[in-house]
Order: sequence, then structure tokens, then C-alpha cells
Amino acid sequence: MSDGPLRNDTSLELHRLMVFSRTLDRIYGEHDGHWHGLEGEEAVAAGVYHGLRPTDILAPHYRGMPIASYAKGADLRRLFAGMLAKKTGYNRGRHRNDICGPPEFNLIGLYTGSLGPPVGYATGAALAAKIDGRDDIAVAVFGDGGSSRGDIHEAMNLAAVQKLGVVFVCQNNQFAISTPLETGVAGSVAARGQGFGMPGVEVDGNDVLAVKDAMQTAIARARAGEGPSLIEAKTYRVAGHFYSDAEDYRDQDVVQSWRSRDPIAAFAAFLTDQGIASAAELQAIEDTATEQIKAAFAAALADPNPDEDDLGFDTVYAAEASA
Amino acid sequence: MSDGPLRNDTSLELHRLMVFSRTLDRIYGEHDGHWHGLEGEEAVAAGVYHGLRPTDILAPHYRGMPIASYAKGADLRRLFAGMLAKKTGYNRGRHRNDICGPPEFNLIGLYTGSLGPPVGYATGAALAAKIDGRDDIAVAVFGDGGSSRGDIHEAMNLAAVQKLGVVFVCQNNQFAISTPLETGVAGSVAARGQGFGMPGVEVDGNDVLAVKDAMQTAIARARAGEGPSLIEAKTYRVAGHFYSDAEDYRDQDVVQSWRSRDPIAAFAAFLTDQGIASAAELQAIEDTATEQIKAAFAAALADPNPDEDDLGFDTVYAAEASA
Amino acid sequence: MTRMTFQQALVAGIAEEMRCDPDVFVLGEDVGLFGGPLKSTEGLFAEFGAGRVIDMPISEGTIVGAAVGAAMQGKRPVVDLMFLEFLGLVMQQLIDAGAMHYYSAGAARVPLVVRAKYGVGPHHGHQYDLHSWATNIPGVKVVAPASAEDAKGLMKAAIRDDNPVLMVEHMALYHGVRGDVPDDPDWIVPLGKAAVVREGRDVTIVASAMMVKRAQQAAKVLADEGISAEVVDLRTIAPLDEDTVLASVHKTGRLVVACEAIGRGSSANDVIALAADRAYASLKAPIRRVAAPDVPVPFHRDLEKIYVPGAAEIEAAVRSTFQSAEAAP
Amino acid sequence: MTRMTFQQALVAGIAEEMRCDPDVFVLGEDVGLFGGPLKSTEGLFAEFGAGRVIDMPISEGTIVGAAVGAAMQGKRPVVDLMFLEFLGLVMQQLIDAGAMHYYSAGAARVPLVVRAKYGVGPHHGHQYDLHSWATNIPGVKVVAPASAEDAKGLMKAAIRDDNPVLMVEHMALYHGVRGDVPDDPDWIVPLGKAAVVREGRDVTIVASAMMVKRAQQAAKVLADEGISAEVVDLRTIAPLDEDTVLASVHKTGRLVVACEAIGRGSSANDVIALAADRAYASLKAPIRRVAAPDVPVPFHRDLEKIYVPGAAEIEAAVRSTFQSAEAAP
Ligand SMILES: Cc1ncc(C[n+]2csc(CCOP(=O)(O)OP(=O)(O)O)c2C)c(N)n1
Ligand SMILES: Cc1ncc(C[n+]2csc(CCOP(=O)(O)OP(=O)(O)O)c2C)c(N)n1
Ligand SMILES: [Mg+2]
Ligand SMILES: [Mg+2]
Repeated sequence: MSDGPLRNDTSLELHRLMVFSRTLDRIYGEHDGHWHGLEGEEAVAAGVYHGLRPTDILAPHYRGMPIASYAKGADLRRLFAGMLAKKTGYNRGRHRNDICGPPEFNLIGLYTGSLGPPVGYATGAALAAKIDGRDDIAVAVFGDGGSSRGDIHEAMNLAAVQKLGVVFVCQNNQFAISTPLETGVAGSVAARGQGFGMPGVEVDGNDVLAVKDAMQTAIARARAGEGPSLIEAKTYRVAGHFYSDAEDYRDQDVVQSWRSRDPIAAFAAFLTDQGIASAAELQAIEDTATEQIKAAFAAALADPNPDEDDLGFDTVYAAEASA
Repeated sequence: MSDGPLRNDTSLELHRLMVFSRTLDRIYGEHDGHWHGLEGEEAVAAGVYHGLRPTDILAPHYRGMPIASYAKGADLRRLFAGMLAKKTGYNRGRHRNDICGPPEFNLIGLYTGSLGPPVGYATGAALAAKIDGRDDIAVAVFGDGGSSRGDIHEAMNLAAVQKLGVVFVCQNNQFAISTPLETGVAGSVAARGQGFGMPGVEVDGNDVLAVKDAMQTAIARARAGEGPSLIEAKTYRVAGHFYSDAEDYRDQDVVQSWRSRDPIAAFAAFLTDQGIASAAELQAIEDTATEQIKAAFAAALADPNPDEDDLGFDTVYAAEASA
Repeated sequence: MTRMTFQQALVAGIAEEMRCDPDVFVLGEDVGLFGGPLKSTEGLFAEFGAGRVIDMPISEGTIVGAAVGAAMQGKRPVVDLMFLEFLGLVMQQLIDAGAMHYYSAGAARVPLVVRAKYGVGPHHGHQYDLHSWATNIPGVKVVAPASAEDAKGLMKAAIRDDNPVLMVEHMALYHGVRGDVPDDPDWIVPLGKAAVVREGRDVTIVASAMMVKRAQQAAKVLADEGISAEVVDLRTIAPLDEDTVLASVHKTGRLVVACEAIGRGSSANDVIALAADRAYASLKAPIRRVAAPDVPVPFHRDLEKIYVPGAAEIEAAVRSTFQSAEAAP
Repeated sequence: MTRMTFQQALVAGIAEEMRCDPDVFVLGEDVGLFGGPLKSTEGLFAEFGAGRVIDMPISEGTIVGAAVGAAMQGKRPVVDLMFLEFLGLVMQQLIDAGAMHYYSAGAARVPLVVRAKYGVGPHHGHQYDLHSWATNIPGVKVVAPASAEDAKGLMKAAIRDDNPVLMVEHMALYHGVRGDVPDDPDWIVPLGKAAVVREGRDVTIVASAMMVKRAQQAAKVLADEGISAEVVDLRTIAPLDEDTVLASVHKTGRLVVACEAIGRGSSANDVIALAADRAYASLKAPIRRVAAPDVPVPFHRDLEKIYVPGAAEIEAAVRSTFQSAEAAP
């Protein structure tokens, strides 16, 4: 476990985010067999999504979209409502918060299901910040599978020639549905950074402090106007592609060996070992998470479905020029 | 001037190809102000396009398409006819040989004007060779400008994970229309090879033997089933983007300094210095080139225009299954 | 005859063609051991192995691009694009592929099938019906089976065809529809031929894919009201079987065209343009289009239901063609 | 009023909007010092500098993607895509952009203009007219000016519009067409409004861009024959100005729709579908479509001429609507 210059309360916040993610995952996954769980990858999510400014732009990986949205300030109940397509969701049942965070929080998600283009949108948001002379940055996250899309290449090249404040993060969980890293990704994602004129580092994606450290370095560079960075966080998808995935395409021994490297358990041990938190404090975090998430989910479940009012078939075009 | 293990006759063939290219360029450029000349970049074309098998697949850079087609065996008169959209061209006036070589010679060109996708087509041709158990290879060439297209990234990744026999070549002439290398290409194209798990080398694109050497290494690797390679051949576009380009976007001193590094003059000097050819022999090559190209061009010019017979509006679909 | 689902019929069609033609191969994301999204390639990996059923990285343009390049070399690739929602990532490859035969004066052929799943249904995601874009590409064919039998027969024909073919596979049909499917490996359903799936006298309903089912439901209801509707299943959307459509409209004098895509820019308009030109003299009523509104597909099931045109909308459109007060200025 | 070319009018429109709104900026390949392909951004770099006229690497999807992301942040980007032939590289970005406002229940806006040159003409390359694809994308507008005045006025309106707009710019109009253009910076030509550019009684010719010129030529010839043709310039192709089209067809009772795109899957069919439905009772003749054949644009000038529908084809189509023996079964 790396230990960078992070203050203790940051560590607890990171832990809290991981626990929230795990809890949300379990509760929602039981409800929806097609849920794309983040189990085992929470250290990447927490390390990357923690501590961004409201005005920073975030295009999260689709897997982990709700926790990213929550970290950016979105309301849990409304997020669940958005996943359940309820009237009370940020999108009034018209779209899905499981793959698309509310843009109110400067989140960019999938508006159709295509992986890749949102990385370009995030890059453009960083261009807007540069034009405006703001030091807000953009964080663009994609999977090992998504890294093969040409969008990533184009966005990295553009961000580097224009010195845009973008942090590119590859959440490498070593699978894209059934496709293992070896047949999906040639060479190394981190090593591509150099080819595009930016720092490229690989970090242990099961070590939340290592991820957070790398992010801080990259964010500082981005805010300083020095250009983009690339971080590859190596982890493992211990869950199925979705909750009810039969997973007959991979070796369960490998899955087990990664399960034994659970990032939350490891960080909990670190926190108690270092005396940053007691077991009881950690238990309290867990209890709060369970309580809040259960309550938010129950409330969202009870929320009304959208009705004719929410259809908005006449609101596809934004009504008037704002100028 | 590097000197690899090339036999003298190969050197003369390379020289001949360069001279043909320059001659073709001059004659055609006078005819058509929109002609994309290859002046100063002939060492890349000759080094890359020389000596491929008829069954090897070649997706050339659009700039230099006719010399690539000629090197693959296409007939000069019919190529000119194709550039002039004559009835006698390979495509009966329906399309243009200046950006698209005849597929009869396993050439892949631009079927619409989009740079990038042909690199994917070449990769697929290499996949076909692999499936068939042939050791034919594919060569895919793109400019520094074209290197920014996501297609290149995707094709390199695919070729590497599938161990396809593709040689990727970036003909880096340091400009994309008016966009200089610095604002078009981040990092280094050659350095991207490593990120995609393949050898990536930069060679002096004004040294035909250096280009040829790099090609031979890459081709050997491809034929042996060891996978793709990436070569970046650094040269300079001494001509305008097209013949009548005003070129007010760049420093003419730099252009002049590159003109003084002319690859053909340099190689001619090398050949005579090394005693590989006499000045008279080189002159004879030039004379033959002028004679053959003038004759081919004049013949093509005199060829008939396409007529209703060539329209073929009912031949858009290939008629019958070949199975 | 073997009774099978739509999905099984698609796979059976591919498997038969792979058995008799060694040039046929399959490529796409998760088409191998995993068996394809929604089991679209189930069993092929086990029978033909990794050499002919090839998993690809997530790079749609280059997957289709590689298939185009392989097809130029004489192979007969079948791409599983996963979802039609990804069509926007491969349009450049399709337009190039569609031009190659013509532009090369016949020297190039691109025998390529691109399969894509779409449609509002149980899968609840990746619904966009974008097939109409491809109809505006010269040289490309667009095929949309509505039954298990056609799924197999059209797939076999598409694989044997020497042109790029986009085969759109509606996900609501995938595991829900079953039918008796011929076993003869020589049997195909030819491209470019529509089918009159229900004969009628009073009105023609032109549909494809999932809309054929809805048109048939509507036709049943209308029959009880005394309206005899003929249902034409296009099967091949491009190039259009003009003769079958025109013959039907000439007979009935009324036309309703149904499609799941948004109406604006949709292939339904091609059918309408054909009839408004070449069947004008036979028309007794306005031509009605039943299509999704020009709106992104909404997510909640209730909104989806309002969004997607159903049998009731088709019925209403047909009834309206029998009202005389229509559309006066 | 200032007399200027179509190209100058486009640039003048952008420059005015850049002067009064600091959020407007231009991006694309070679838009800076070079002045844009065919001078499409001439003078903007000199006036506004590299900070607002930004040269981009050759990566169309990400250029449009970056513009979408900047637009979500409140900027008003104007992308020069160079050629409409590259539309296939950016469809995914357009479909996402078109969905954002609706899917976010109004939270997101994407004020984006994508300019693209196309058309058979003096440039002799990159001719494909692919605009119809974009009409099948919910949430996107498609605009096609035919005159210098509209080039400026529509460009200004497109930049002020809070939605993604594809503005197609015909290269044969670029330097060839001149007109008097208003100087008032507040003046715009609103999106969504067609123009009746020639009044007539007997037949409506609907056209856009270069086809408006050809329709007007045809109308002149037809007038000599005693046929009074009304010419409607759509200006905005999506969303369609249904009222103007319908009013004209109700008046004339005949409709010919002209477009340079291939007919199959083209936006011309939307106009036909509209009229065949809602102007049926007024129709006195079949609706004719004058479009390019379903063929890739051929290269030789002679072939091109046969390929592209000209005034003569429009005339012939109009005449045919006055022949009574038409289209009987
Ligand atoms: C462009 C595109 N292609 C394919 C898909 C279908 N798809 C959804 S998730 C997924 C796997 C993504 O793998 P990765 O990026 O590694 O993310 P992970 O699921 O492992 O978190 C695929 C192929 C998609 N959504 N978009
Ligand atoms: C996808 C695409 N974008 C833009 C263009 C327009 N275009 C034609 S040539 C060119 C410059 C290409 O630069 P480079 O690849 O370096 O080749 P060079 O002209 O320098 O030989 C551009 C932008 C194109 N043909 N295709
Ligand atoms: Mg993954
Ligand atoms: Mg270049």
C-alpha cells in the first residue's frame, strides 16, 4: 500500500466512497440481473472520482457511473430513480443513470450506448476551459476494452497538441465482456502515453492511495496548463460482466486469487493498522452506507413512474437561442 | 547514406522508381494544378513500394498513389487514363487513379476521400492471408496528418493482438495541408509502436536505402508470422499540398533547406561514388523515364472519354454470388 | 423442417454456409467462446474454432474495415456488430465498400455481411433503429427478416451475395419467435424479394421486421371490422422489391407504411415515394406513415410503449384511409 | 446591403456572430492561417486569432466530439468538417449530441454548428451528398442555403440555435453565386422556414441548395410552355417547414421534388411522404422525384453530367405530371 502525502480525512473519504460503491452495487445488483457491478474495482473509482471540483468535467467509465455521479454531488435517491427510469430521476425516465450521469454536475455519460466518443466530449470540455482561461480540468475514464476505440487515440493526440487539461484513465479490469486483456489490448495502454507526448503511468488499481496519488500528479499538471496525462489502473473484474453473467469463459481460480486482493478489505486493514481509523469507525461507515443507500433505493423504488407529462416529445430541440 | 545488404541491382531499381515518380509528377503536375506532388518524398515511396509480391496487399499513401500502382505492376498509360478519367482507365472514368490504385494489383485506395479507413482494409487483407495460411503481407501507408485518425490506432491494435503480417508506414512529410507536424501530431508516431506491442522505428525518409532496410526487416517479420511493425519515415513536403498551393503558411527558408537534401540527387551521388552506376547510366534511366512517361501520358490524353457504355448505373451491385 | 427460434435460425444459416464454403468466417466482439451477444453466434466457436470465429477488440470501424479488406481478398466475412446503435461508427467503411465494385469497374467485390441487433423489446437497451442511413448508401443492401424461416434463408442469401449487406436483427424477435425452418442446405430466401404474408383487397400495409407482426395483428382486428388488409413484408429494404409493393397497391388502392425507426429520413419514405409516383392512379386515399416520432428512444417501459408504433396505431392509420373528409386544403 | 459571394456570406455570418458573442469559436482542419478549404474561414484567423480559430489534427470524430463537449460547457463551436463525405466519421457524435437535450430532461444544450462542403461542381472531388443521414437523427437540424443572403442569414441563425445543426454548403455555389446581403448584425434567416422563391399556380417544385437554381431554370423554361411552376426552397431540410410545402401543394395540386443525393433514403422522400399524406386530396398527378441514381458519384465530367439531375430532368418530370395516361396499373 503506497502512502502518499494524503491527509487522514482524505483516506477516510476514499474508504467511504469505496464502501458506498460496494453497497450500492450489492443492493442494486440484487434488483437487476443486468447490472454492471464494480465489485473489486472500487479503488479505481474512489481514487479517480474523489475530490474533483463541481466545475471539473468528468466522463466516467460506464461501469461505476452511479458512484462517479455521487462523488460529483448527485443525489442518491434521484440516481436510483434514474436507474429505475422513474419520474423523479434526473432524466424523468427518458434515459438511464446507470450509463449516463446528470450533466448538471458536469458529468458526461453515454447518450447512446457507444463507448469511446465521451472521451472526445470530455476533451472538448477541457478545450472550453482553456478558451475561457479557467483551470478546470476534464477526467475521461475508459475500460481496457474501450481503450481499443480510435476515439481514445484521437482524443489523446488532440489533448496533447493543444495542451488541454485532461486526465485520461484506463480502468483496466482485464476483461471486456468475455474478451481477456491479451486478445483485446496490444502492448500496454500506459506505454501509449509516451507515443502521444504525455506521461503514461501504470498503477495498482487495487491500491486506492496509489490511484489517488497518480491522479493528484496528473490533476496538478492539468490545472497548471501543462497538458494531459494518462493513467492505467490495473485491477480485475471479479464480478461478471453483469450480475447474472454465466462467466463460463474464464478460470474461476484466477477470479478467486483476485478476490483475495479485495481493495476495500486491504484498505480497511491499512487504516486500522496505521491507526487512522478504528474497526468501530469503519463499521460505522459501513452501517451509514447501508442505511443511506437502502433508504435512497427504497424511496426511489416507491417513486412514481413517468407519465405523459414526462414524454416531452416536443422538447427534443432546445427551444430558444440563449444568446 | 546507410548501406544495408542490398544488391546493386536493387539500388538501381530504387533509383529508377524515384526518377519515374519525379518525372510523372512533373508531367502530370503541369497538366493539373490540383495534383498532389510527391517531390522530395520519393525515397519513402521507392523504399516502401519496391519489391512487393503481386499477392501482397498495398494500401499506399494517397500522395504517391500512381507510383505505388506502377511499382505493383499497373500500366502507366492506363494509370494516366485513370487520373484523366478516360474510358481506357482501370475504372472506365468512374473513379480516380490519383487516389485509388486498381484492386487488380491488390491495391487499396480511397473509394471516397476519407483518409484512415484503408489502413483497416489492409489489416483485413492480412487477416485473410492469415486465415488462408498464406505468407502474403499487407503494407499500409499514411501521412503524418493521417496518423491522427483513430483508424490507425484501431488497426495497429488489431494487427498486433492477432499477429497479422502488416507493415504500417507513416510517410511523415511534416505537413498536413497547412498544419505543421507540431500541431498535428503529439509525441512521436514511431514511439507509438511500443504502446501497441510492435517494433516502431524512425528512419530518414530522404535515404532510400534506410527506408528499404527498415521495410525488409518489417516484411521479414510479417512473413514469418511474427506480427506487425511500424516505420516512421521522416521527410519533408517540399512541394505545395497540391501543385498550385500558395503556401503562404510556411517558411520558405525551411523549404529550401530540405530541397538541398533532395533524395534523388543524394542517391545519384551515392550510386556514382560507390561505382554502382555511371553518370551516363543514370542519365539513361532519366531519359527512359521521360520517354516512357511522356509517351504514356500522351497516349492517355488521346484516349477517348467514357461514354454511356461506361456509365454502368446498373452495375453498382456485383451481379451474382460467386459461390 | 426443424422448429427453431429466430436466433437459432440465424446461427443455423451461418453454420450451413460455413460448412459448405471455407471462405465464410465470423468476426466481432465476443463472438467466440462467449457465443455472441444474445447468443447471436452460439455454437459456432465450438464447431469451427478460433480460426474462423474470431473475437475482436472494441473497434467497430476497423472490425468492419478488416472485413471489407478480407472480402476484397475473396473471403466472405460475417461481422457481428453487436448493436445497430454502433452503425454510426462504421458508416465510412460501408460507403467505401458500397462503392468498390462500381468504382473499380467490376474488378473488386465485397461479399460482406454486417449483422446488427436493435429494436425496442425485452433487451431494453441499444434500441435505436438506424437502418435507414444505410439505404442511402449506393451499393449496400439492407435486409430485415421477420420470421425464423426468413432469418435463416435471408442470412444464407446474404452470405452468398457478393455485395455488402447490412442484416438488421430485431431483438424482440430473437428468442420470442419460433418457426419451422427448411433443412435443405441449398435452400435460401433470395434478397430483393418481398413477401405478401397476408392477402387482402382493401388496403396494403407495408412493414418489415417486428412491424410485420404488428401489421398482422392489426390486419386481424381490421378483418373483424370488414377491412381486408394485405400485409407486405419487405424482407429486403434496399434494394426495394418495387414490383411486389406496386402490385399490391394497384390492387388495394390504399397504402399504410409502418416502421419502428423515426419517420423523418426513414426507409418508409422510400416506399411512399414509390407509390406516390408509380401507383398514383390507383390510390383512393392518402398514404399514411406509422413510425416512431422524431425523438430519441425513451427508456422507461411506459414511455417506450407510447413511443413505438403498435398494432393500434396501424389500425388507426388504416381506418383513416377510409374516411373521406381527409386532408382537404 | 453588401454584394458578396456565397462563401463570403458564410464567413461574414460567422464573423458577425464571433464579434457579438465571445463564446462562438471555429475549429477544424486548416481553418486558421490557411483560411479553410475553399476559403471557408477566410479572414477569421486574422481577426480573431489562434485562440478562437483553432486548427485541428485529422480526427473528425473527435473534432466534432470536442465541439460537442465544448458546447455542453456553454461555448458555441462552429466546426468546419471540410467535406460532407466525412459525415460517416462523425455520425456517432451527432446522434449523441441530438439526444442530449431530451435525455437530460433539458439540462444539457448542444449549440453546435457543423459545416460541410459537398456537391458536384468545379471542385471535382468530395461530391457525395450525404445530408439525408442526418435527417434521420432525432434532435439534429439540417440546413442548406441556396443563395448568398441565406448563406449568411442561416449561418447566423444556426450559430444562435441551441441545437446541433448540420449546415451543408454546396461547392458549386461557393464562389459562383453572388448576392446582396443585409449588413444589420441583428438580421438572421430563421431556421425551419422555407421560402417560396418563385410563385406559380400549376405545380410545386421543392428543392434545396444547388437544386434551387436548377428548379428556377426549369421553371423559366416551363413558363414559356405555359406551365406556371412554384419553386419552394426548403432552406432548412430538418425540421421541415411542413406548412409552406403543404400550402404550395394545396394550391398547385402537383409536386416534383428535386435533390442531388441518391433518391433511395434521401430527404426528398420526407417531402413526398408529407404531401402524399396531408396534401393527398389536392393532388392532381403523381408526385415525381428527381434525384441522382442509386450509384456512387462518377468522376468524369461527362458521366457526372448524366448522373446529376439537371434542369432538363426537372422539366421532364414536371411535364410528365401533366400527362394523363400516367401510372395506371
Ligand atoms: C463502441 C461500443 N462497442 C461495443 C459496446 C458493447 N459493450 C458494452 S460494455 C463492453 C465491454 C467493455 O469493456 P471495458 O471497456 O473493458 O469495460 P468493462 O466492462 O470491463 O468495465 C462492450 C463491448 C459498446 N457499448 N460500445
Ligand atoms: C478523413 C479525412 N480528413 C480530411 C481529409 C482532407 N485532406 C486531404 S489530404 C489532407 C492532408 C493529409 O496530410 P498527410 O496525411 O500528412 O498527408 P500529406 O498530404 O502530407 O502527404 C487532408 C486533411 C481527408 N481526405 N480525409
Ligand atoms: Mg474491462
Ligand atoms: Mg503530411
